[in-house]
Amino acid sequence: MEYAYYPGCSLHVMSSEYDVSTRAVLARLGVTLREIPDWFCCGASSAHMTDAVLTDALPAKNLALAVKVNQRIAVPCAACLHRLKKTDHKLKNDDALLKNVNESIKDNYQGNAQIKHPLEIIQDDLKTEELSEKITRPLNNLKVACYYGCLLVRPAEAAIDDAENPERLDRLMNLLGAETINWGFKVECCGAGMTLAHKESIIGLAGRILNDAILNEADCIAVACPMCHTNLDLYQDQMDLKRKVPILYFTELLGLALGLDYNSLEIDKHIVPAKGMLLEKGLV
Amino acid sequence: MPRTGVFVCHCGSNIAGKVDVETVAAKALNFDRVVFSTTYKYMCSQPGQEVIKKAVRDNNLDRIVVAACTPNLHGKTFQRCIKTVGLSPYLSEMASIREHCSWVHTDPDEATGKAIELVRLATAKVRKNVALLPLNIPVTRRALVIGGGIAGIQSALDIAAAGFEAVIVEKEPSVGGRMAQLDKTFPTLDCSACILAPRMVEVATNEKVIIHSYSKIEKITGSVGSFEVQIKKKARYVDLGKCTGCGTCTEKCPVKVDSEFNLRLSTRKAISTPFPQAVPNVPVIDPHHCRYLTLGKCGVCQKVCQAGAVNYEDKDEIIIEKVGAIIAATGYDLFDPKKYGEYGGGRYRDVITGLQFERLINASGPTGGEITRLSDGKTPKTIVFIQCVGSRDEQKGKPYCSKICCMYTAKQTILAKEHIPDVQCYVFYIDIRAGGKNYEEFVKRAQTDYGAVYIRGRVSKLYEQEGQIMVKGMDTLLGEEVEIPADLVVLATAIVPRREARTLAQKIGLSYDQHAFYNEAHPKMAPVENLTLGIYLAGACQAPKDIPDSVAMASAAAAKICGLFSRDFLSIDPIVASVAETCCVGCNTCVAICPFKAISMEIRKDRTGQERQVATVNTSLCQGCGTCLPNCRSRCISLNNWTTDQLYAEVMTI
Amino acid sequence: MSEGFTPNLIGFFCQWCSYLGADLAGTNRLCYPANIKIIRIPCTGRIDPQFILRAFLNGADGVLVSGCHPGDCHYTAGNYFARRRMQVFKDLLNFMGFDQERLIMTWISASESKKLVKVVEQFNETITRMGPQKQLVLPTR
Amino acid sequence: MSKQFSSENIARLNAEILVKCGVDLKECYQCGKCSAGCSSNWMMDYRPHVIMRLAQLGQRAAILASQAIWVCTGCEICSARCPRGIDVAAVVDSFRQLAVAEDVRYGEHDIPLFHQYFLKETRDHGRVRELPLVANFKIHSEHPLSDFALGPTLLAKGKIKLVDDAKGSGVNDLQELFKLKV
Repeated sequence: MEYAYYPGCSLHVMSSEYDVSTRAVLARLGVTLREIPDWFCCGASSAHMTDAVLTDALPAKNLALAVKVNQRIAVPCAACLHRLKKTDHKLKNDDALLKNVNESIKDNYQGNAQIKHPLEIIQDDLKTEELSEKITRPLNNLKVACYYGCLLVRPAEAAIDDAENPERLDRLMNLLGAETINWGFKVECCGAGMTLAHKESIIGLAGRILNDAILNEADCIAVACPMCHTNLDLYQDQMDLKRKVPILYFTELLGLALGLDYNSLEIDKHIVPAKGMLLEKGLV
Repeated sequence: MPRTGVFVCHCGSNIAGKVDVETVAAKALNFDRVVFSTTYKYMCSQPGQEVIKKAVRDNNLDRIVVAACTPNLHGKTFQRCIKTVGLSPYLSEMASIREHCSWVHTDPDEATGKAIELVRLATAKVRKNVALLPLNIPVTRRALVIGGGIAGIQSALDIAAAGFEAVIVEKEPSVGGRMAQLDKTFPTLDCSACILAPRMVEVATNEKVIIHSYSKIEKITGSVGSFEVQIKKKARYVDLGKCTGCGTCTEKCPVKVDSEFNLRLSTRKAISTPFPQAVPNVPVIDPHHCRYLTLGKCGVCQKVCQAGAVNYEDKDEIIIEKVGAIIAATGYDLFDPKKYGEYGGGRYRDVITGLQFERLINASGPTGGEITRLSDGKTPKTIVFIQCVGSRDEQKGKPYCSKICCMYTAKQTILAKEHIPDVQCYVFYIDIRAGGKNYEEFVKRAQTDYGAVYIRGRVSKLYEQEGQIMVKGMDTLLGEEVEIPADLVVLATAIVPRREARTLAQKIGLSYDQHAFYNEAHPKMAPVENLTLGIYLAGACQAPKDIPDSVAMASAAAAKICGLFSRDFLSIDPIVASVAETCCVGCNTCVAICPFKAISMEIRKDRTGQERQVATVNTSLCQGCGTCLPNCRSRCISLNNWTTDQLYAEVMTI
Repeated sequence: MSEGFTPNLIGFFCQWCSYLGADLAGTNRLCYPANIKIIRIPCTGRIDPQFILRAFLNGADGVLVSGCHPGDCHYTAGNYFARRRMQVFKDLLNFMGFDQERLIMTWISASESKKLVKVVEQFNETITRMGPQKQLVLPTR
Repeated sequence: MSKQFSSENIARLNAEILVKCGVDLKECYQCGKCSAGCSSNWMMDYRPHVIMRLAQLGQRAAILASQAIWVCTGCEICSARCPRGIDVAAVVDSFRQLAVAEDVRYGEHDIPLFHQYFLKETRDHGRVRELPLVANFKIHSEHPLSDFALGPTLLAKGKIKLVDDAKGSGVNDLQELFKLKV
């Protein structure tokens, strides 16, 4: 199984541990990722919030570059996934727009991409039994709050799961042996791209999410988006919390369960250290 | 030689504002056999009809075309009009130059041109019309009432009071319907069972009323005056004649199943009556859960029944009833809130529907009238009511207003306060719709006397936190978000037609709308009739309705039926097929095709004494669809008022 | 092609559904092209293909047959017969080399006035694009 | 001060939004579900349903100068839950785009500024480099020194690189589409 790989800017530096762990677990599971040469920023929130043309031009150009590598594209960043899928959906359903956009991006995208999040690849392309067989270090005793955020589940045309009660991440964590909590903040917004621009948003929004996870006695929060990770991880010092909660990428937890080396997953890059908790649970 | 008169209506400015009616009238004079034309402001008015009558007399007209609104509105009016001057009603036609022309086209020239063309088509058809005699069909003076809720019961009692028989078919083991599930009723707070139970007893003991409970309509054939109804009486496994209603079987039955009547808030036994006041008060055995019927073991109920009423060999039975008219009173279901993921999609135990709340506060309900939480049995101190769950929600539910929720929610806040004096109720609403006698006053009382806090805004999300349901809403009047930790949340889910509404309509030939509510024949002038003659509507099967409206509608439908039954014969339009026997080759095609089995073969002898078979139409069965005509090889079938000649005449003038 | 061409469209509408849908379009003051004339029929099952043929011979550029949705026929099955007949008839037209797009059959219920408008607008567009129907017109006309 | 309504303004703004994002503002019946679910409602001068109401009534200037349109995170929960199926998030996007295009005085300073420097990174380097973005944005923002202390931590953790080799040449084809003012 081979995919074109679009890491996106966040995974390039800020959240490189997500990139590293995604590549590592997919390689272990037999999925080959081929990074798109010369990929560039999808525009994230900034494009659609300020400019109608760039909204679709930036994702479309990236799609055009991607399908030259492979029609199947893996996108681990929820924001990039959301932008690429939304534009792709529009282009697939509006011939006039497709023509227009192709002219402006000086390329010829055909609307033939299949865009997937690694979570979908792991759950839909691979057999559950094969995955279970490869688990060498089950996440027993670990209580995980699965957090999906906004962009993975909304709108319907870009969603990888139900908008109000998604369960993909929970299913994967359960498969790995972890216990997952039922909580009310699975799909609440953490502040998205406001990390730097408007810290008050993050303190308020991420703070509420963290508080509910603490209330439900979660050991950690599993995420599938670099922005969710940053927002939940970065400012815990400045929030009014009973305790700190390690935020882990689902690929990191999967990597641990698959027996990958702790250091190779670069988990120590997180602001809120996870090692202590993981040691306690016997996962390191 | 036909002499046709054309009458062009202004309809005030509805037509004349767009269509040049004078030109239409002038052009009409050029059409074949048209000898007279005129215009008038309101042709349907009394003076307008006088214009027609005078013209018929003065000009010796024998055909008329009225160019006005749709024939569905005033076709009958003008038929009656010319009948008074001695013309057959069937010698009139209408050209719909309002609904099909002036109201739907913008350009006056185009509209006028089209109006002229529509009149041309109508004059072409009318000259081929023939004087028909109405059919007199015998009337079976018994009525079928489908549904034994309050609407069905009321209809049956009214029909019986007029001296005619009524047959109620009820799918549940007991009559009573939704009203039997309610606690108290707005705006008077009468106990629902207290006002319903006497009616149930009355209907059960009335010798003019036959109740087939636990039964379903299988098939209905025939038409107004003489319907034949096939009813499937489901196997009850308890003999209605022998059972004394002592209840020992239910008591001893070891199997517990979720109670449908209590909306899964409690259990029932595998042999049970839905509720204590059931009519008939005879239990049924649920064959899917009965141990004897599924595993062949147990048999306790049979052993304990002293009356010997339990019969495991009971089978479904088909019975036939002949009736002259039908009332559909099938009631409503509730919208399934599972679609609301943001309200938990059914995952939260302390989020219930309004009807479940009715069962909770009902003294004979699962908790004996105690309002308790399903999760921990505690008494809620904060109850949040959410209105319009499904209603007025085009994305997840239904675009329409369910009409009764504003009122029953107000009632439930009052009852909650009466049950739990220190409870605080909040109601999230978008608009309060309390049109009805003493309704607005009732809502006011809920707010002032019972302290229900009304918050204008839709709730966005419910989630569980620390044993409570967090309600995330908006006070749009304040412009601020509100978050209320609730102990219990009650959803006013939309009123939807019964799940089986569509299938039943297709069996009977009822017309229904996109939501499967049954269509009235006219939204204002014929609100209890269906387009199919002889079928009437009562209650919430037509649209969301409260008890007074349902009862009023039920009585209205019954009155219509009593009118129908007041004569021995019913005079109906002779729009039926007929066979020209001389040409019929007896191929049998029409017999096979007819949806109403109205055509059969008969043996005729010709002059030489040779026998041959020919088709004949039973006019009391023929509905006049004309499906047989195009398939007739020898073109010997004709359909009154839609003859090939008439339709051809129209097509030839396009 | 056909600059300024306004097609002559004929609708055969069932009195129980589509004709009422057209009435409703009027009541709601919706707007659709004026060049369609609607002939009221008891049921689509009544339609004899010869009516349609005759309509084309008399200069119709397009014929629209509209009845009740499957399962909703007032007479339980007339629309099913009509659908089969229309299919066979269209096959015949096709075999004759006639543009079968000029004849369409749709389901429009009494409540679907908006659908009616859409159907008529689209049909009008199609036929306008196709130009005048010349394959079946009587030489005398 | 009382609001001035005019039929022209109402018609014009309704048409403008319809063209920009396909939303018919008249569909909104002011139930407030968008505002109730909105993540950022607590920071807004106008809640989403009020933005919709102002828009229905042609109050274009008030919306463009609001701070609400900028603190919206774009989480789209309003659109997902709207009972009338209105894409409220797209309406807000439209107003932000109009505000940028028309260079109005923003009701919120930092957020639009951030977007501009974000896109500048994209335009000039193809990919967004964290350090120059943060530096540029912070210097020009209203709170230049906030979170200064986080810098060393981020550097130490490798969350920010001093020298970033970010590149992505594909964007060259799009240069002329960027209408940035920075």
